[in-house]
Amino acid sequence: MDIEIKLSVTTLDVQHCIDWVMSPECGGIDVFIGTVRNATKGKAVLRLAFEAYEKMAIKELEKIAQQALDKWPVQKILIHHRTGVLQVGEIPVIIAVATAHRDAAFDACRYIIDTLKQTVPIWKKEIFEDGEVWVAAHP
Amino acid sequence: MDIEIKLSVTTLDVQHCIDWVMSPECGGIDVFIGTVRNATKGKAVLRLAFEAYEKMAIKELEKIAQQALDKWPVQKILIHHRTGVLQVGEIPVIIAVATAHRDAAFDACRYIIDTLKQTVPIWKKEIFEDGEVWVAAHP
Amino acid sequence: MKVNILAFGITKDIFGGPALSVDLNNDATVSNLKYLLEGQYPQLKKLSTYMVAINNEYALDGDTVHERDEIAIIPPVSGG
Amino acid sequence: MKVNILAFGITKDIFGGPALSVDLNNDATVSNLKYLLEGQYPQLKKLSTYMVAINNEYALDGDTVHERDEIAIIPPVSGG
Repeated sequence: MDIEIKLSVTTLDVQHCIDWVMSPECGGIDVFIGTVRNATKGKAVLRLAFEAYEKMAIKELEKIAQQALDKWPVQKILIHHRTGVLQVGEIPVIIAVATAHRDAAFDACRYIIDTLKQTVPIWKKEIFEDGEVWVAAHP
Repeated sequence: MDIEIKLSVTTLDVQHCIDWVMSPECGGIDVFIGTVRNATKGKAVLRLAFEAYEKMAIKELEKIAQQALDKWPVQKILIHHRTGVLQVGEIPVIIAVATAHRDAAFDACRYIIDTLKQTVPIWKKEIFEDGEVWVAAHP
Repeated sequence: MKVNILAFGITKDIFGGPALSVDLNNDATVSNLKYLLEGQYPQLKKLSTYMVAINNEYALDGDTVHERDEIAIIPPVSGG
Repeated sequence: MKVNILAFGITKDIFGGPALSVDLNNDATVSNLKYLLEGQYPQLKKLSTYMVAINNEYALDGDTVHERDEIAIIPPVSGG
Protein backbone atom coordinates (compact mmCIF):
# COMPACT_ATOMS: atom_id res chain seq x y z
CA MET A 1 0.00 0.00 0.00
CA ASP A 2 1.25 3.51 -0.84
CA ILE A 3 -0.67 5.41 1.83
CA GLU A 4 -0.62 5.10 5.62
CA ILE A 5 -3.06 7.24 7.57
CA LYS A 6 -3.41 7.09 11.34
CA LEU A 7 -4.97 8.96 14.22
CA SER A 8 -3.23 8.14 17.47
CA VAL A 9 -3.74 8.86 21.15
CA THR A 10 -0.09 8.06 21.87
CA THR A 11 3.21 9.76 20.95
CA LEU A 12 3.95 9.85 17.21
CA ASP A 13 7.13 8.07 16.14
CA VAL A 14 9.14 10.06 13.58
CA GLN A 15 11.57 7.24 12.89
CA HIS A 16 8.76 4.81 12.12
CA CYS A 17 7.21 7.31 9.72
CA ILE A 18 10.44 7.78 7.80
CA ASP A 19 11.20 4.06 7.71
CA TRP A 20 7.70 3.41 6.39
CA VAL A 21 7.95 5.79 3.41
CA MET A 22 11.55 4.98 2.53
CA SER A 23 11.93 2.76 -0.51
CA PRO A 24 14.72 1.84 -2.94
CA GLU A 25 12.94 3.60 -5.83
CA CYS A 26 12.95 6.91 -3.96
CA GLY A 27 15.65 9.54 -3.92
CA GLY A 28 14.00 12.06 -1.64
CA ILE A 29 11.74 12.24 1.38
CA ASP A 30 10.16 15.39 2.67
CA VAL A 31 8.82 15.26 6.20
CA PHE A 32 6.71 17.89 7.90
CA ILE A 33 6.53 17.68 11.68
CA GLY A 34 4.17 19.92 13.58
CA THR A 35 5.22 20.69 17.14
CA VAL A 36 3.36 22.35 20.01
CA ARG A 37 4.62 25.90 20.44
CA ASN A 38 4.94 27.50 23.85
CA ALA A 39 3.09 30.65 22.75
CA THR A 40 0.46 31.92 20.34
CA LYS A 41 0.11 35.60 19.45
CA GLY A 42 2.52 36.40 22.26
CA LYS A 43 0.52 34.52 24.91
CA ALA A 44 1.99 31.53 26.78
CA VAL A 45 0.37 28.21 25.88
CA LEU A 46 0.38 25.50 28.55
CA ARG A 47 -0.81 22.64 26.34
CA LEU A 48 -3.12 21.76 23.47
CA ALA A 49 -6.07 19.39 23.30
CA PHE A 50 -6.94 17.79 19.95
CA GLU A 51 -10.29 16.26 19.16
CA ALA A 52 -11.17 14.47 15.92
CA TYR A 53 -14.31 13.25 14.23
CA GLU A 54 -12.34 10.10 13.64
CA LYS A 55 -14.14 8.28 10.84
CA MET A 56 -14.57 11.41 8.77
CA ALA A 57 -11.04 12.67 9.51
CA ILE A 58 -9.57 9.41 8.20
CA LYS A 59 -11.76 9.67 5.10
CA GLU A 60 -10.70 13.28 4.44
CA LEU A 61 -7.02 12.45 5.03
CA GLU A 62 -7.30 9.59 2.54
CA LYS A 63 -8.80 11.98 -0.01
CA ILE A 64 -5.94 14.43 0.44
CA ALA A 65 -3.31 11.70 0.12
CA GLN A 66 -5.04 10.39 -3.01
CA GLN A 67 -5.14 13.92 -4.50
CA ALA A 68 -1.41 14.27 -3.85
CA LEU A 69 -0.75 10.92 -5.56
CA ASP A 70 -2.81 12.12 -8.54
CA LYS A 71 -1.12 15.53 -8.76
CA TRP A 72 2.55 14.59 -8.32
CA PRO A 73 4.79 11.60 -9.10
CA VAL A 74 4.81 10.40 -5.50
CA GLN A 75 5.71 6.91 -4.28
CA LYS A 76 4.50 6.83 -0.68
CA ILE A 77 2.57 9.09 1.66
CA LEU A 78 2.18 8.81 5.41
CA ILE A 79 0.01 11.04 7.59
CA HIS A 80 -0.14 10.53 11.36
CA HIS A 81 -2.12 12.88 13.60
CA ARG A 82 -2.44 12.94 17.37
CA THR A 83 -5.57 13.33 19.42
CA GLY A 84 -5.84 14.07 23.11
CA VAL A 85 -3.77 16.41 25.26
CA LEU A 86 -0.30 17.44 24.08
CA GLN A 87 2.37 19.29 26.02
CA VAL A 88 4.69 21.94 24.56
CA GLY A 89 7.25 20.24 22.31
CA GLU A 90 5.03 17.23 21.53
CA ILE A 91 4.12 16.36 17.94
CA PRO A 92 0.53 16.77 16.71
CA VAL A 93 1.23 15.78 13.12
CA ILE A 94 3.79 14.05 10.91
CA ILE A 95 3.51 14.02 7.13
CA ALA A 96 6.11 12.08 5.15
CA VAL A 97 6.27 11.89 1.36
CA ALA A 98 8.75 9.81 -0.64
CA THR A 99 9.40 10.48 -4.31
CA ALA A 100 11.96 9.69 -6.98
CA HIS A 101 12.78 13.40 -7.32
CA ARG A 102 12.68 15.96 -4.57
CA ASP A 103 10.49 18.71 -6.05
CA ALA A 104 7.43 16.49 -5.95
CA ALA A 105 8.15 15.58 -2.32
CA PHE A 106 8.21 19.24 -1.23
CA ASP A 107 5.14 20.15 -3.29
CA ALA A 108 3.07 17.19 -2.14
CA CYS A 109 4.04 17.50 1.53
CA ARG A 110 3.16 21.18 1.61
CA TYR A 111 -0.12 20.55 -0.21
CA ILE A 112 -1.06 17.88 2.32
CA ILE A 113 -0.45 20.00 5.43
CA ASP A 114 -2.10 23.07 3.88
CA THR A 115 -5.19 21.08 2.85
CA LEU A 116 -5.31 19.13 6.11
CA LYS A 117 -5.59 22.40 7.99
CA GLN A 118 -8.52 23.47 5.81
CA THR A 119 -10.67 20.37 5.47
CA VAL A 120 -9.94 17.63 8.01
CA PRO A 121 -12.37 17.55 10.96
CA ILE A 122 -9.85 17.86 13.77
CA TRP A 123 -10.05 20.61 16.35
CA LYS A 124 -7.43 22.15 18.56
CA LYS A 125 -8.02 23.84 21.89
CA GLU A 126 -5.30 26.09 23.26
CA ILE A 127 -5.04 25.96 27.03
CA PHE A 128 -3.66 29.06 28.74
CA GLU A 129 -2.97 29.94 32.36
CA ASP A 130 -6.27 31.84 32.47
CA GLY A 131 -8.57 29.93 30.15
CA GLU A 132 -8.90 28.00 26.92
CA VAL A 133 -9.88 28.69 23.31
CA TRP A 134 -10.96 26.52 20.38
CA VAL A 135 -8.63 27.73 17.63
CA ALA A 136 -10.25 29.43 14.62
CA ALA A 137 -13.78 28.98 15.99
CA HIS A 138 -14.57 32.68 16.08
CA PRO A 139 -13.78 35.47 13.59
CA MET B 1 23.87 27.93 18.34
CA ASP B 2 21.21 28.00 15.60
CA ILE B 3 23.15 26.06 12.96
CA GLU B 4 24.59 22.55 13.03
CA ILE B 5 26.64 21.44 10.02
CA LYS B 6 28.36 18.09 9.80
CA LEU B 7 30.08 15.83 7.29
CA SER B 8 30.07 12.25 8.48
CA VAL B 9 31.59 8.95 7.40
CA THR B 10 29.02 7.03 9.44
CA THR B 11 25.24 6.55 9.13
CA LEU B 12 23.21 9.73 9.56
CA ASP B 13 20.74 9.73 12.44
CA VAL B 14 17.37 11.22 11.50
CA GLN B 15 16.04 11.19 15.06
CA HIS B 16 19.07 13.11 16.33
CA CYS B 17 18.60 15.71 13.58
CA ILE B 18 14.96 16.28 14.46
CA ASP B 19 15.63 16.38 18.19
CA TRP B 20 18.38 18.94 17.60
CA VAL B 21 16.20 21.43 15.68
CA MET B 22 13.09 21.00 17.81
CA SER B 23 12.45 23.83 20.21
CA PRO B 24 9.51 25.15 22.23
CA GLU B 25 9.35 28.34 20.13
CA CYS B 26 8.81 26.35 16.94
CA GLY B 27 5.56 25.13 15.49
CA GLY B 28 6.89 23.42 12.40
CA ILE B 29 9.87 21.42 11.22
CA ASP B 30 10.54 20.55 7.62
CA VAL B 31 13.04 17.78 7.02
CA PHE B 32 14.50 16.74 3.70
CA ILE B 33 16.12 13.32 3.59
CA GLY B 34 18.03 12.23 0.52
CA THR B 35 18.16 8.48 -0.03
CA VAL B 36 20.20 6.38 -2.44
CA ARG B 37 17.97 5.21 -5.29
CA ASN B 38 18.37 1.81 -6.90
CA ALA B 39 18.40 3.26 -10.42
CA THR B 40 19.32 6.34 -12.42
CA LYS B 41 17.94 7.00 -15.90
CA GLY B 42 16.62 3.46 -15.94
CA LYS B 43 19.98 1.88 -15.10
CA ALA B 44 20.49 -0.16 -11.90
CA VAL B 45 22.76 1.54 -9.36
CA LEU B 46 24.71 -0.74 -7.00
CA ARG B 47 25.97 1.97 -4.67
CA LEU B 48 27.22 5.55 -4.49
CA ALA B 49 30.55 6.97 -3.37
CA PHE B 50 30.65 10.52 -2.00
CA GLU B 51 33.78 12.59 -1.76
CA ALA B 52 34.01 16.05 -0.20
CA TYR B 53 36.51 18.88 -0.12
CA GLU B 54 35.75 18.95 3.55
CA LYS B 55 36.94 22.35 4.77
CA MET B 56 35.41 24.18 1.82
CA ALA B 57 32.21 22.11 1.91
CA ILE B 58 31.64 23.05 5.55
CA LYS B 59 32.29 26.70 4.72
CA GLU B 60 29.82 26.64 1.80
CA LEU B 61 27.19 24.84 3.88
CA GLU B 62 27.57 27.47 6.61
CA LYS B 63 27.05 30.19 3.99
CA ILE B 64 23.87 28.53 2.75
CA ALA B 65 22.50 28.10 6.27
CA GLN B 66 23.30 31.73 7.04
CA GLN B 67 21.57 32.87 3.84
CA ALA B 68 18.48 30.89 4.83
CA LEU B 69 18.51 32.50 8.28
CA ASP B 70 18.74 35.91 6.62
CA LYS B 71 15.97 35.24 4.08
CA TRP B 72 13.34 33.57 6.28
CA PRO B 73 12.22 33.73 9.92
CA VAL B 74 13.94 30.46 10.81
CA GLN B 75 14.90 29.28 14.31
CA LYS B 76 17.26 26.39 13.70
CA ILE B 77 18.97 24.74 10.76
CA LEU B 78 20.78 21.42 10.63
CA ILE B 79 22.64 20.02 7.62
CA HIS B 80 24.32 16.61 7.81
CA HIS B 81 25.98 15.07 4.75
CA ARG B 82 27.59 11.67 4.33
CA THR B 83 30.89 10.89 2.68
CA GLY B 84 32.22 7.48 1.65
CA VAL B 85 30.39 4.54 0.12
CA LEU B 86 26.60 4.31 0.52
CA GLN B 87 24.34 1.38 -0.35
CA VAL B 88 20.87 1.69 -1.87
CA GLY B 89 18.47 2.99 0.80
CA GLU B 90 21.17 4.75 2.82
CA ILE B 91 20.97 8.48 3.54
CA PRO B 92 23.44 10.90 1.91
CA VAL B 93 21.88 14.06 3.32
CA ILE B 94 19.52 15.32 6.01
CA ILE B 95 18.38 18.93 6.18
CA ALA B 96 16.13 19.97 9.05
CA VAL B 97 14.67 23.45 9.53
CA ALA B 98 12.58 24.57 12.49
CA THR B 99 10.43 27.69 12.35
CA ALA B 100 7.54 29.28 14.19
CA HIS B 101 5.37 29.01 11.06
CA ARG B 102 5.52 26.29 8.46
CA ASP B 103 5.85 28.26 5.21
CA ALA B 104 9.33 29.44 6.15
CA ALA B 105 10.37 25.88 7.02
CA PHE B 106 9.40 24.56 3.59
CA ASP B 107 10.93 27.50 1.74
CA ALA B 108 14.20 27.43 3.65
CA CYS B 109 14.62 23.64 3.50
CA ARG B 110 14.06 23.61 -0.25
CA TYR B 111 16.42 26.53 -0.75
CA ILE B 112 19.12 24.75 1.21
CA ILE B 113 18.98 21.47 -0.71
CA ASP B 114 18.71 23.26 -4.08
CA THR B 115 21.70 25.48 -3.31
CA LEU B 116 23.73 22.67 -1.74
CA LYS B 117 23.44 20.76 -5.01
CA GLN B 118 24.75 23.77 -6.93
CA THR B 119 27.60 25.10 -4.81
CA VAL B 120 28.90 22.71 -2.17
CA PRO B 121 32.11 20.85 -3.18
CA ILE B 122 30.85 17.31 -2.72
CA TRP B 123 30.98 14.76 -5.53
CA LYS B 124 28.96 11.64 -6.13
CA LYS B 125 30.07 8.62 -8.13
CA GLU B 126 27.42 6.19 -9.31
CA ILE B 127 28.63 2.60 -9.33
CA PHE B 128 26.94 0.28 -11.81
CA GLU B 129 27.34 -3.41 -12.61
CA ASP B 130 29.52 -2.46 -15.59
CA GLY B 131 31.35 0.68 -14.54
CA GLU B 132 31.15 3.95 -12.64
CA VAL B 133 30.42 7.59 -13.40
CA TRP B 134 31.08 10.87 -11.60
CA VAL B 135 27.64 12.49 -11.68
CA ALA B 136 27.31 15.75 -13.68
CA ALA B 137 31.00 15.78 -14.65
CA HIS B 138 30.35 15.70 -18.37
CA PRO B 139 27.74 17.50 -20.50
CA MET C 1 -38.45 12.32 12.03
CA LYS C 2 -35.90 12.35 14.86
CA VAL C 3 -32.28 12.71 13.84
CA ASN C 4 -29.22 12.46 15.98
CA ILE C 5 -26.54 15.17 15.60
CA LEU C 6 -22.90 14.70 16.56
CA ALA C 7 -21.01 17.70 17.92
CA PHE C 8 -17.27 18.38 18.09
CA GLY C 9 -14.95 21.08 19.33
CA ILE C 10 -16.72 24.29 20.19
CA THR C 11 -20.14 22.99 19.09
CA LYS C 12 -19.90 20.40 21.85
CA ASP C 13 -19.64 23.32 24.26
CA ILE C 14 -22.51 25.15 22.54
CA PHE C 15 -24.83 22.11 22.61
CA GLY C 16 -23.68 21.14 26.08
CA GLY C 17 -22.66 17.64 24.97
CA PRO C 18 -21.31 15.44 22.18
CA ALA C 19 -24.70 14.63 20.66
CA LEU C 20 -28.15 16.10 20.26
CA SER C 21 -31.49 14.81 19.04
CA VAL C 22 -33.71 17.07 16.89
CA ASP C 23 -37.10 16.78 15.22
CA LEU C 24 -37.13 17.45 11.48
CA ASN C 25 -39.65 17.14 8.66
CA ASN C 26 -39.12 14.10 6.46
CA ASP C 27 -37.94 16.18 3.51
CA ALA C 28 -35.72 18.49 5.56
CA THR C 29 -32.55 19.93 4.03
CA VAL C 30 -29.24 20.86 5.62
CA SER C 31 -30.43 24.43 5.41
CA ASN C 32 -33.57 23.61 7.44
CA LEU C 33 -31.42 21.83 10.02
CA LYS C 34 -29.08 24.80 10.36
CA TYR C 35 -32.02 27.18 10.75
CA LEU C 36 -33.51 25.01 13.48
CA LEU C 37 -30.21 24.67 15.35
CA GLU C 38 -29.39 28.37 15.07
CA GLY C 39 -32.80 29.12 16.59
CA GLN C 40 -32.13 26.87 19.57
CA TYR C 41 -28.41 27.69 19.88
CA PRO C 42 -27.85 31.30 18.71
CA GLN C 43 -24.13 31.00 19.55
CA LEU C 44 -23.77 28.91 16.36
CA LYS C 45 -24.20 32.13 14.39
CA LYS C 46 -21.18 33.63 16.12
CA LEU C 47 -18.80 31.01 14.72
CA SER C 48 -16.50 32.03 11.85
CA THR C 49 -18.37 29.41 9.84
CA TYR C 50 -19.60 25.87 10.30
CA MET C 51 -20.46 22.95 8.05
CA VAL C 52 -22.75 19.96 8.25
CA ALA C 53 -21.48 16.50 7.40
CA ILE C 54 -23.78 13.68 6.34
CA ASN C 55 -22.37 10.16 6.55
CA ASN C 56 -18.81 11.49 6.89
CA GLU C 57 -18.96 13.79 3.86
CA TYR C 58 -19.34 17.56 3.81
CA ALA C 59 -22.95 18.37 2.79
CA LEU C 60 -24.36 21.31 0.84
CA ASP C 61 -27.21 23.47 2.14
CA GLY C 62 -29.63 21.92 -0.36
CA ASP C 63 -28.82 18.30 0.50
CA THR C 64 -31.62 16.28 2.10
CA VAL C 65 -31.30 14.78 5.55
CA HIS C 66 -32.51 11.19 5.96
CA GLU C 67 -33.60 9.47 9.12
CA ARG C 68 -30.70 7.11 9.63
CA ASP C 69 -27.97 9.43 8.32
CA GLU C 70 -24.97 10.12 10.52
CA ILE C 71 -25.14 13.88 10.86
CA ALA C 72 -22.39 16.00 12.37
CA ILE C 73 -21.84 19.70 12.92
CA ILE C 74 -18.33 20.67 11.82
CA PRO C 75 -17.12 23.96 13.33
CA PRO C 76 -13.99 25.57 11.81
CA VAL C 77 -11.31 22.89 11.76
CA SER C 78 -7.88 23.53 13.27
CA GLY C 79 -5.86 20.34 13.04
CA GLY C 80 -2.18 20.09 12.18
CA MET D 1 56.73 29.69 -7.99
CA LYS D 2 55.56 26.16 -7.28
CA VAL D 3 51.94 25.77 -6.22
CA ASN D 4 50.21 22.71 -4.97
CA ILE D 5 46.80 21.87 -6.49
CA LEU D 6 44.20 19.70 -4.78
CA ALA D 7 42.00 17.52 -6.94
CA PHE D 8 38.59 15.94 -6.22
CA GLY D 9 36.07 13.72 -7.96
CA ILE D 10 36.75 13.32 -11.64
CA THR D 11 39.73 15.69 -11.64
CA LYS D 12 41.48 13.25 -9.31
CA ASP D 13 41.08 10.68 -12.09
CA ILE D 14 42.25 13.17 -14.73
CA PHE D 15 45.35 14.20 -12.75
CA GLY D 16 45.98 10.63 -11.65
CA GLY D 17 46.00 11.56 -7.96
CA PRO D 18 44.63 13.83 -5.23
CA ALA D 19 47.29 16.55 -5.64
CA LEU D 20 49.54 18.05 -8.24
CA SER D 21 52.44 20.48 -8.20
CA VAL D 22 52.71 23.09 -10.97
CA ASP D 23 55.12 25.89 -11.84
CA LEU D 24 53.51 29.31 -12.24
CA ASN D 25 54.78 32.87 -12.70
CA ASN D 26 54.62 34.97 -9.55
CA ASP D 27 51.78 37.12 -10.86
CA ALA D 28 49.78 34.24 -12.33
CA THR D 29 45.99 34.39 -12.39
CA VAL D 30 43.40 31.66 -12.13
CA SER D 31 43.03 32.00 -15.86
CA ASN D 32 46.76 31.31 -16.39
CA LEU D 33 46.53 28.28 -14.13
CA LYS D 34 43.54 26.88 -16.05
CA TYR D 35 45.36 27.40 -19.34
CA LEU D 36 48.40 25.56 -18.08
CA LEU D 37 46.40 22.66 -16.66
CA GLU D 38 44.24 22.34 -19.78
CA GLY D 39 47.42 22.09 -21.84
CA GLN D 40 48.77 19.27 -19.69
CA TYR D 41 45.39 17.58 -19.09
CA PRO D 42 43.16 18.16 -22.15
CA GLN D 43 40.39 16.07 -20.56
CA LEU D 44 39.71 19.05 -18.30
CA LYS D 45 38.18 20.80 -21.32
CA LYS D 46 35.66 17.98 -21.71
CA LEU D 47 34.09 18.63 -18.29
CA SER D 48 30.69 20.36 -18.20
CA THR D 49 32.51 23.10 -16.34
CA TYR D 50 35.00 23.42 -13.52
CA MET D 51 35.99 26.06 -10.98
CA VAL D 52 39.11 26.95 -9.08
CA ALA D 53 38.96 27.54 -5.33
CA ILE D 54 41.59 29.58 -3.51
CA ASN D 55 41.74 29.16 0.25
CA ASN D 56 38.34 27.44 0.32
CA GLU D 57 36.54 30.13 -1.68
CA TYR D 58 35.47 30.03 -5.31
CA ALA D 59 37.88 32.21 -7.32
CA LEU D 60 37.30 34.30 -10.45
CA ASP D 61 39.42 33.96 -13.59
CA GLY D 62 41.15 37.27 -12.87
CA ASP D 63 42.12 36.47 -9.27
CA THR D 64 45.81 36.16 -8.53
CA VAL D 65 47.35 32.94 -7.22
CA HIS D 66 49.85 33.28 -4.37
CA GLU D 67 52.55 30.87 -3.39
CA ARG D 68 51.12 29.53 -0.15
CA ASP D 69 47.45 29.61 -1.24
CA GLU D 70 45.45 26.42 -0.90
CA ILE D 71 44.34 25.85 -4.48
CA ALA D 72 41.76 23.30 -5.54
CA ILE D 73 40.13 22.30 -8.79
CA ILE D 74 36.38 21.96 -8.35
CA PRO D 75 34.71 19.86 -11.04
CA PRO D 76 30.87 20.01 -11.28
CA VAL D 77 29.53 19.31 -7.80
CA SER D 78 26.91 16.60 -7.23
CA GLY D 79 26.28 16.34 -3.51
CA GLY D 80 22.91 15.83 -1.85
